[in-house]
Amino acid sequence: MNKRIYLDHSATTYTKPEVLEEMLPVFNEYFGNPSSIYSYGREAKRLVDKARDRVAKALNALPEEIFFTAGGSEADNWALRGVAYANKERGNHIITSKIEHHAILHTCQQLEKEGFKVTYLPVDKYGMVSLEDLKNSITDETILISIMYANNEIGTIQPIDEIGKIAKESKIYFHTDAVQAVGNIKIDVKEQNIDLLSLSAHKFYGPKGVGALYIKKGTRITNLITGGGQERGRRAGTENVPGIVGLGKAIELATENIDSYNEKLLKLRTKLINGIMERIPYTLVNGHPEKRLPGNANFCFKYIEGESLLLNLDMKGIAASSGSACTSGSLDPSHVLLAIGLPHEIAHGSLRLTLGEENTEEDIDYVLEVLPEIVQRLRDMSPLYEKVKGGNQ
Amino acid sequence: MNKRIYLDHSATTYTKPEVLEEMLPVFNEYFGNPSSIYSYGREAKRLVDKARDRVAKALNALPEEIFFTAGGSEADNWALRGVAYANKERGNHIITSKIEHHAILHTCQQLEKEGFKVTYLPVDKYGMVSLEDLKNSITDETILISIMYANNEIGTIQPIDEIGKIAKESKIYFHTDAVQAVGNIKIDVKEQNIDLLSLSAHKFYGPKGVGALYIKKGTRITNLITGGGQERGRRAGTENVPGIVGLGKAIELATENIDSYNEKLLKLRTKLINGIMERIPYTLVNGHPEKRLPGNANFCFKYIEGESLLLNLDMKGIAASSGSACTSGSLDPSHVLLAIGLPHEIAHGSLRLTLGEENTEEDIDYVLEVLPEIVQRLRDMSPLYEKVKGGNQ
Amino acid sequence: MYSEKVMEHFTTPRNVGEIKDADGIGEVGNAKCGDIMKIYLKIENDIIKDVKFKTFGCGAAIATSSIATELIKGKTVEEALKLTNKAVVEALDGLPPQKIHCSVLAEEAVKAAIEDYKKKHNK
Amino acid sequence: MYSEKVMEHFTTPRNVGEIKDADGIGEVGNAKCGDIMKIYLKIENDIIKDVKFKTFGCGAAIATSSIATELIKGKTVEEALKLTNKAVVEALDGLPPQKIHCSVLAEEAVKAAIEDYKKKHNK
Ligand SMILES: Cc1ncc(COP(=O)(O)O)c(C=O)c1O
Ligand SMILES: Cc1ncc(COP(=O)(O)O)c(C=O)c1O
Repeated sequence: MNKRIYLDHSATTYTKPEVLEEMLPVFNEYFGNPSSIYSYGREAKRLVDKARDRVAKALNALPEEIFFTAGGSEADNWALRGVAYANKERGNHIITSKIEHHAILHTCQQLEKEGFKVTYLPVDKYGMVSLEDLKNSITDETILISIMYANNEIGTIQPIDEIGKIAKESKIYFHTDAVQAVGNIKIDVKEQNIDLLSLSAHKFYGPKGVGALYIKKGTRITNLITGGGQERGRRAGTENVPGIVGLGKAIELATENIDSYNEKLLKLRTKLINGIMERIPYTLVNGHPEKRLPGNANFCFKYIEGESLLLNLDMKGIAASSGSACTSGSLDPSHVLLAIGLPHEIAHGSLRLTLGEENTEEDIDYVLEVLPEIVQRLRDMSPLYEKVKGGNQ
Repeated sequence: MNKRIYLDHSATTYTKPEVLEEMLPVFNEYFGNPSSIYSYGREAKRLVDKARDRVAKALNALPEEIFFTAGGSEADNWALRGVAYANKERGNHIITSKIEHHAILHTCQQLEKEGFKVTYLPVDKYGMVSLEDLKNSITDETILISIMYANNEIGTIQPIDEIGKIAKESKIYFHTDAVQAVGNIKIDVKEQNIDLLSLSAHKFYGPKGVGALYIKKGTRITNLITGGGQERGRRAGTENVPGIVGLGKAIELATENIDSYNEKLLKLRTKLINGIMERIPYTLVNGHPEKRLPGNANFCFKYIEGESLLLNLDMKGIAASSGSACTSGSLDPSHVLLAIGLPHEIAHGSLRLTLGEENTEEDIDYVLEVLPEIVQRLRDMSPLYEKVKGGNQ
Repeated sequence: MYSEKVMEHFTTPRNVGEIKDADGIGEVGNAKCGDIMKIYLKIENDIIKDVKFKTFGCGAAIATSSIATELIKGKTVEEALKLTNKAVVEALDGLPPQKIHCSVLAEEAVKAAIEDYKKKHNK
Repeated sequence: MYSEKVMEHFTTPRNVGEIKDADGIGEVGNAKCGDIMKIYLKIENDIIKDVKFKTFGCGAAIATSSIATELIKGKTVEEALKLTNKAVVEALDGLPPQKIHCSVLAEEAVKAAIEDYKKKHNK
């Protein structure tokens, strides 16, 4: 069995050949330190500037508003801590949601320990925050709203335009964790009134270990990593030039091809979701029916548990992920699945399939062939399913 | 003029072909997320673990004591802030030196603003801290000593063994910024009683944007980047797997070849320093005569300024660096050169040449041919030199 | 992450199923935490003649159930009661730390089934 | 980082040197800050017949000195006094922000030399 079908593009993607190609000469030819004034250094600086332009263009930001980081988590930490510390005389209240990535949630919890107050907005069964809730939670002390653009598990896309408006009217900074959105959704930080935005290259066919934080000009924010004067004095550390070059190329490719890419993924996903719902009973689809990432499909198969599902899929060559606790070694399943109101036992049976560039109709056919058997086999082994077969449910 | 001689290995190095070769398949073949349980993920995790073993071996640490970061600056920030915050009930005093890298100095200054007290130990004319000074500055409140292993400008190597002993006896954590030392000097964290150590791959022919912090088991330290459970819950963010693989290979190569590498560099450096001192009058050699990084040579040429020297060298194809203020856009020259007691006007005329792998005797001959002319030309243009020619000095 | 032995028991678990006229049935765990094990025993003359299990849970939960049934099959009730989670872990060539609780569950499931048997048969 | 024009003036600076019997000499800056400019003027009938400079400093310091001497050579003293740092920057096709102070120094050096001339010649 040598088939390998990768259906976990939200976890990470491979680096596209065109991206790697641009990166390669940076490792040993244009390898200079961008801070150096001689030609090796100036070449490297030019490459970093070019990447910055590309990122700015993709977001409709200014190049001087883009700051490279080591990834999405650093960008999220920087946005939250940086704005919180720099604005603490103005207020100590932050609003976020219950379904944020841990890079946001854990950082907010840390800030709470340091004396900040954090409101975690609930979401509806589709994973949507309510604009009413948001407005109601704003106080005189609110300095930052941080709501993710699109959810990494269930794919739900938040009403970013409206949140941006509310934040602007209330004169509150608006950060969005767009790690899952960039490359999949058209973003315009000016139009959408976004003050800060996190992104990470390895989610859109760029390399791992590099990301960026967009910081609107004039935003009050402290530094997270202090030291040398790189990134115009805002983020210390010798620049990851090959990574930055890769990020630049990847974001350019992604935004150029966004429409055709979306169309392709949507078609595959429709086939996948319909096929699964037709073939496998006792199954739920999680997330919003329309407002979701084009490549995201998320299911709960009742009476079985996610990890054993993943292991079986892996043996068939299919790479997927689950919000089950057992994949993470904790006891509670994913906070996202709980936040949309799923009971624990159902949330344990979740499966996330996230499509990408190289997936084909045949891949979907293969999943549709293999998955029902696996689910059935696990259900046959499950004491919970016994009772169902007996008539109830 | 297509000659290119790179003499700035302390700023950054190219990535060795053997290192890049190990990294390449990680971009698009073993590209999985190490947190995933399927085979793509397990492969990636194995690669990260292998790199961790290699780093541990190079330092004589345990693999579980190695935590990957985005570079030296993040490691330095983490060590200082992490230990300071986690131990603040035990005390609020940190000891460091005046010649640390900005990743240490600026972070210490930040901690001072937050209420910590920091002692910046002076150094002698060779750039050495005094063990007496160190002992005398320890108080009941001291929680951390952070002294760099080897200086990035003048190459001076600190008495790390003795500092480790003092720290151990006083039950104070000892961090060393070994960004310039790793790959150039044999390090044994156990033997040397080092509790925390920062390193950065791009200083020893690994890729940029990846480094590590060694944290001795049992050390009390908070996290710097919070979020996902990567690095055993200590450093959030999807692992930079290609970078980590490159770091692992680079550190293995560097430690394997350390003796022959040192010997080679020492020979070249002796030729370089002697040659320059013979040919160029009014010249000082900075740093310690013996206890210095094998590849480091640092000079001050009186009556001229560093940046114009660098630009002239660059035009001759030689890449070098200077501690002159003009390369950094500030007014004061390097804090390191001032700390060893050089007057501003002399410190402005500094030149750092740092040798590496690919340098040859011919490179040195070329520098010895080209540099005296350049220095003379600039001196002839200098109003300070006028006075000297007139007889005085 | 899992040993070959675990994967082997996960992919081809032994003794999956139910015993209609079981002499003892034990069910432990709960769906909320993501694992439930149910063990059925057929016992004759104090000897475990047959054993089956059903498990809802992760790979380790299924593998520990499988190996536990193998370890007690053919044993006397008293011998089976001596089954420890440590023995389960060892028989599987180890488990990742966060999965040790599955081996505890397997031990408890066996004990629960035997207790049920004893209760039903007034032992 | 530097424009071609700056590099051109840096590599082949015009009017480097001293004028032995200068009519005015101006020296500004200080070694501590890393730049000193010294300008020598030869003036006849209020016209700058010759100008030379010596500079200790960075690339921009040398280039601004060079262009400043070019800009005032052949000019009247009054015209030369109107030289601004902005004109220096423009003539060099721009300077990086942290180097603007070099153009200020060049302006000041020219003014200092003219002042010296005026003082010596009682103007
Ligand atoms: C002594 C020292 N510490 C820290 C750093 C920072 O390392 P990095 O630039 O990889 O963040 C450097 C190099 O720039 C250094 O030389
Ligand atoms: C929504 C979201 N935010 C943040 C992150 C963190 O990004 P990284 O792993 O690149 O640090 C991720 C991905 O892991 C994510 O999906």
